[in-house]
Amino acid sequence: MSLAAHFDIQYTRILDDSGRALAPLPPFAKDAAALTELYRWMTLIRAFDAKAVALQRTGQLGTFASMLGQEAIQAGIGSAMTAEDVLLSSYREQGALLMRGVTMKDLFLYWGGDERGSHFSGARGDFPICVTIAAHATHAVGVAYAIKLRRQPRVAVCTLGDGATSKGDFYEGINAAGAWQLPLVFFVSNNQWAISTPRTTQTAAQTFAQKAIAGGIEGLQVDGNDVLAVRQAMDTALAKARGGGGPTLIEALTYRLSDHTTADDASRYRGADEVAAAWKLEPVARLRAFLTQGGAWDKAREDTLLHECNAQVQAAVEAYQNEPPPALTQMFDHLYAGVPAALQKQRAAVLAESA
Amino acid sequence: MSLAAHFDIQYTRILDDSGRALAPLPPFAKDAAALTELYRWMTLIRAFDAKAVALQRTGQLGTFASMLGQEAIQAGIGSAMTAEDVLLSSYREQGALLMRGVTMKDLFLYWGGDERGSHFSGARGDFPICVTIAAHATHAVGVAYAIKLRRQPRVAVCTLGDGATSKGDFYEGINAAGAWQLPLVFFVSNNQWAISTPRTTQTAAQTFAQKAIAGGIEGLQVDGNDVLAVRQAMDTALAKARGGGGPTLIEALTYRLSDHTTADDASRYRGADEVAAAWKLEPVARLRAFLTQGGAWDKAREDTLLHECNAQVQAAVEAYQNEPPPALTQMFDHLYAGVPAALQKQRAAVLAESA
Amino acid sequence: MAQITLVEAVNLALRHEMARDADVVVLGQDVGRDGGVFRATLGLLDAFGPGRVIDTPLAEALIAGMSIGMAAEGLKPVAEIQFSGFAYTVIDQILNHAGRLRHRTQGRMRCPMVLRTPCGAGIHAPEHHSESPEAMFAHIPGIRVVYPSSPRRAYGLLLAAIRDPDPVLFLEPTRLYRLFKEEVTDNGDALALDQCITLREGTDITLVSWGAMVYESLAAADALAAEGIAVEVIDVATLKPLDMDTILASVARSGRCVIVSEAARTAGFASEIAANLADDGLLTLRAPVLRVTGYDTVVPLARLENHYLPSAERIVSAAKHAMTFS
Amino acid sequence: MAQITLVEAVNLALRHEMARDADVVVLGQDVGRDGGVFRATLGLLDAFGPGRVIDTPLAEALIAGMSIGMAAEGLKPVAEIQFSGFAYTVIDQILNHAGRLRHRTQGRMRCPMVLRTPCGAGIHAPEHHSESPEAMFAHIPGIRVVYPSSPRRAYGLLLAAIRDPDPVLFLEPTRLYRLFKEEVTDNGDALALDQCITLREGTDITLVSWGAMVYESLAAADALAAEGIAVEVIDVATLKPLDMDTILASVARSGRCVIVSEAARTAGFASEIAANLADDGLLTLRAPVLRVTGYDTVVPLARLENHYLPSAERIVSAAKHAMTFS
Ligand SMILES: Cc1ncc(C[n+]2csc(CCOP(=O)(O)OP(=O)(O)O)c2C)c(N)n1
Ligand SMILES: Cc1ncc(C[n+]2csc(CCOP(=O)(O)OP(=O)(O)O)c2C)c(N)n1
Ligand SMILES: [Mg+2]
Ligand SMILES: [Mg+2]
Repeated sequence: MSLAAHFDIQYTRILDDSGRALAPLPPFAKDAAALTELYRWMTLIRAFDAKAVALQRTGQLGTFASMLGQEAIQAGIGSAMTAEDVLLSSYREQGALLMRGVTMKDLFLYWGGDERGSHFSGARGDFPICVTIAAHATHAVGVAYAIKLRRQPRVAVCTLGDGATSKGDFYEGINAAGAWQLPLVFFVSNNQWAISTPRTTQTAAQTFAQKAIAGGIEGLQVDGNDVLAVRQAMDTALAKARGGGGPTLIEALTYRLSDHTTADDASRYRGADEVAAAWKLEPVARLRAFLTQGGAWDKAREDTLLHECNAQVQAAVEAYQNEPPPALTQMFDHLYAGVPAALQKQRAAVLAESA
Repeated sequence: MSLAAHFDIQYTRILDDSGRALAPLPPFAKDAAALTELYRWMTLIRAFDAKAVALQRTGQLGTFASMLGQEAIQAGIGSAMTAEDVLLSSYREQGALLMRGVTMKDLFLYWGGDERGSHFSGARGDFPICVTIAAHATHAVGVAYAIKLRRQPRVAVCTLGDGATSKGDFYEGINAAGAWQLPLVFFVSNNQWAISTPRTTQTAAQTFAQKAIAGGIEGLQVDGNDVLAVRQAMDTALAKARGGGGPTLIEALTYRLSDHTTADDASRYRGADEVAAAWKLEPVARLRAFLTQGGAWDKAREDTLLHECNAQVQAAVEAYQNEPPPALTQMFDHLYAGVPAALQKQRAAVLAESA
Repeated sequence: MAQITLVEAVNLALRHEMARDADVVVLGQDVGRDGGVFRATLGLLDAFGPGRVIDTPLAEALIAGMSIGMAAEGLKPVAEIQFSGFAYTVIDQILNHAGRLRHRTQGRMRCPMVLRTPCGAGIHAPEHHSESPEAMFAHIPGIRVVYPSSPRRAYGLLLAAIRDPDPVLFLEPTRLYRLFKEEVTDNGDALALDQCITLREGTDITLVSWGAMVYESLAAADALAAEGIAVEVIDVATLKPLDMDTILASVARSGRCVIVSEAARTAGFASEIAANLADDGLLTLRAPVLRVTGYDTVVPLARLENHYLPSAERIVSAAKHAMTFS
Repeated sequence: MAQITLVEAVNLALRHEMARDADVVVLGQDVGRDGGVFRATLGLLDAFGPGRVIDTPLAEALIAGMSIGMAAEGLKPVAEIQFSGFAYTVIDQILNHAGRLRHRTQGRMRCPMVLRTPCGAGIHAPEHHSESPEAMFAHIPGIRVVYPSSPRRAYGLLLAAIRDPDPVLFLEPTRLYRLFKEEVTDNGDALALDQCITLREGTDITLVSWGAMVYESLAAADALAAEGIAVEVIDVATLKPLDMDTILASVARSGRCVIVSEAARTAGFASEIAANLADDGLLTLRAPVLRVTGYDTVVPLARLENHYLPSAERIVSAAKHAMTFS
């Protein structure tokens, strides 16, 4: 018997549960302005999230998927990527999309049942939210292949949940990314649940990071509630990809504090204790503690920020509500580049029947 | 940074390239009768294989997939499994099927374009050959789940090629097998090629055994041209599975000495040198060398065996050729348990039009 | 005897058959503790345990493929695909394997499995949750395709599906899941799997539909009756194998037929029925065979969904158009 | 100008467009050194290099999915699925993503990709190599489905498909790959992607078909002509969007229509055409619309394949039956 191969999976955190630095900070984390900017985004995302849930509860929005508890992931991804990079996200990384230029109004439109929400005001090269779990892992391979073929200094980032790693598309994606050494970062937000299915039902793998080994690519684990760790991992993976070093899979350990979506009731399948324990580790408070400890934050600044965020969200709600209704022909007009002759009759029928 | 997980992939061989034992033999390998029986099967499989190719070349058989060079895999798998176990194989493990009771006539019928070939004279619980690559990895999960649910001492064995490991189904299968700790052995015959695609195009993974890590299951590598190593790995994996220890993935390193199928011409995409080098490692000669060194084999026995094998193959060819033609209604009569009313008219039409 | 909804009828049939037959197992995403996202499998975990009520990893091809393996081993898997939009990934397994296992092995192996999936639009759901894939499945040899439209029919047809010795795709109209209740007796009586069901008799025109569109067709029939037009309403119920005899006999009487389907029009199942009428029914037709269908577009998100879906009004106007021929 | 086979015409079109447009890339299993198992991509690797002629891992969903990503980035991927039987795993990607990317983003993104796959039976191939999945794809909104039946049409239609700004499924009849040659000028002229092609004129009856069945239909037309029956033969060529106008105009003249398709009958594309005739063409029909199709069974292996496939004889007998009506 001889050793054919050997693998280690490393776990990284920079801040402990109470927001104290565990080791010397990486360079970017010494820039207080940058960190308060991250904090501002995390706070805005949480405000947006709360409002979206409220709109749904009052019948003003359709089903909505909350990001509660996963704000550090949003901020880490959103702040690390350049405008030219391409984000291919699931419904759980709307915060990262916001940071990339998608507007809150866009997202309200989307969850409000209007395709115009995916027209995206900014981040025009990013993919629309992928609802069919893990299908976009293969799209990401195509994007990254195109980038590599054209020798561009860009990277595709594909975000997935823990549940998504059970699907063949995920694996086909990581395997192909490895085979071609593509500029591609897979980011798995392991929030412990896929609707009612706990992570232990998904897989016997001790970590999701080790799934990378099957594709012959690098895999690593970070504390997903520690925005500094997320950001650092993203920075490293993006730089590696941009430099021709190939793909990385990052597993971020976090927790879905909310129901799966507004159509779900998580109390049916998980205990209040578990959720209460998870609240103690949530990322916004942790970064606030760190900033406060370093003197970069205080109650007054917090109050101002909350006020600003709420105003910003409220403005977006109004923009959403003031949006004129969609054209009835929307379903035809952007299906093909032009409306084929065979569809003209149907298009006319929609107009006639709604007249 | 801390270590989250750690993995080793081991490689095992028992005989060296010239058939000499590298270490003390495992118990089963000390039974000369058992080993000559393995050798007999490997020889028969090679004779069957050569005849099938010849039949195809002379228009008496359709496309055929040869096993040339992979006989040790057949014998290792076929001899290790019990009759009650279930084999789910690709087209490349016909030898294992033969050892389990499928007849050469069955296989000739199958490749001759007749569904009756998969009716299987023996091995009645084994799956028909799976042509859609890796789809049977999920069937194997279902079989193994049923076995586990009923607490039976049986194991499902799923054989796949190196190319098959790129497909989502393969991964969904190993992941689920791990999640439920099923009595299931995945056997990857890494013969270095998937049609014209070399293994390096399939994946950046250094080994195929390490794909197991993604499913949280045990993975190991053996010399697939060393029947003793294959047999030992199978024995261990089957015993573990039968004892409730869960699934294993075995990668067997071998080489496809033939064209992909009779429809392929491998000289288009790989060099003669490579093939010539691989011939030096082929499994039949290796086991013969081992047996000869130990005095269990000689030229006379070899001649007798070849004569017997050829006669056996020839008898099967005749049985195949004497098989009455299939019923015209074969396509209807076994589609559903009964022929639905809606299909009766079509069934009658086939008979009428062929009258 | 109780008044129950369609989704409760599905649950009742599952419960009945799991109690009667120890080989029946239920599997899918979130079918266990959660009872399925629509609650179709509610309470089954507690009643039958995690061995037989199986939460799977998030992998539809796996769910379909492992059902095939289970069925081959003698179990009777009833698998749930969470939403119809995620059923396309199982076509490969159903077409290349489930529908072929018996034929491929010339009867040596069998594949008695049921694949359930909620279908259709009209509940303001997110993307991919409003699909009508029935035509694709109805094209597949070796399987059955069943689509109930009321609690009682859901109960009886699901029992039949589970007991059938071959693979059955069982489509459930989400829009009707909780729309109305019906009295369902839990007597274990299965319905026939190869018969259209005539819900209402009438000799002027025949309305043919399935799933949630049966509901719209009945509403249209009421409206038309008010105008003196006698409508026969046929629920296809089992799309494959198709009972054209019932439809042909009805059209032979009425001479007019409107087929209603919410799926995209081109190559939809409405076309199959119309094609049969154009052949075996041609000489009895007094009017063009009209199809009231979804458009050849993606089902729009919630805000335009109702402009896409066939409505009773659209059916009425098609029927009136057919009545102009005589 | 040269006499070439259909598969050579495919190769020629690929080569032409790759030379003309640096954004065109070819990908699939064994498309590189091997030139594809049918040699459709022969020589492209040497001409355009491994960056643009891409051997992929063995994963069809990946091939379809990465094509979508490439197309969104502005490349024009032409992907090959090795055999039609392995195309079912890509339905999810084509339906849920390729056909929806433009609509989902309201025109912000586009998906100009071609998915080529050999189709149809008749070459005594192994299991899963004889499929006719066109109806399933024709049901999908947002895509085009093209199926040439001669070298010249393969060349012109493939150029059009690659240049089209939306996803195109391009089906190639394996049975015709090398059956005959035709003169093809490599002039870069694309054919229209939304027109049926009338191959032969005749006023007694209209034969409608696509792919390899066009060949059988032409043979049937010859045989019928010998008996004095004047047959119009229409090659549908582009199934989606469908040019019903040409078919309706022909049937308006002939009053009779036989549709020929080797796919399984139920919910096949022949039914779509028949359904349109039963609606918009009803008043011009003098005879039932007949469909000569494959049976609702699995395509049998080689020994019974010819009993499954529609033959010129079956078409002739259907046409003669239609002629008994007047
Ligand atoms: C292919 C597919 N199957 C099923 C679903 C239904 N579904 C939506 S979200 C979800 C769970 C996803 O879990 P995970 O990947 O962990 O992401 P999370 O929601 O936790 O962010 C499921 C099963 C889907 N959207 N797509
Ligand atoms: C899903 C699928 N895609 C493509 C094919 C065509 N095909 C047949 S064999 C083969 C290569 C398989 O390679 P590997 O898994 O290494 O097995 P080997 O033939 O070497 O035993 C391919 C691509 C197929 N049968 N199924
Ligand atoms: Mg999750
Ligand atoms: Mg191989």
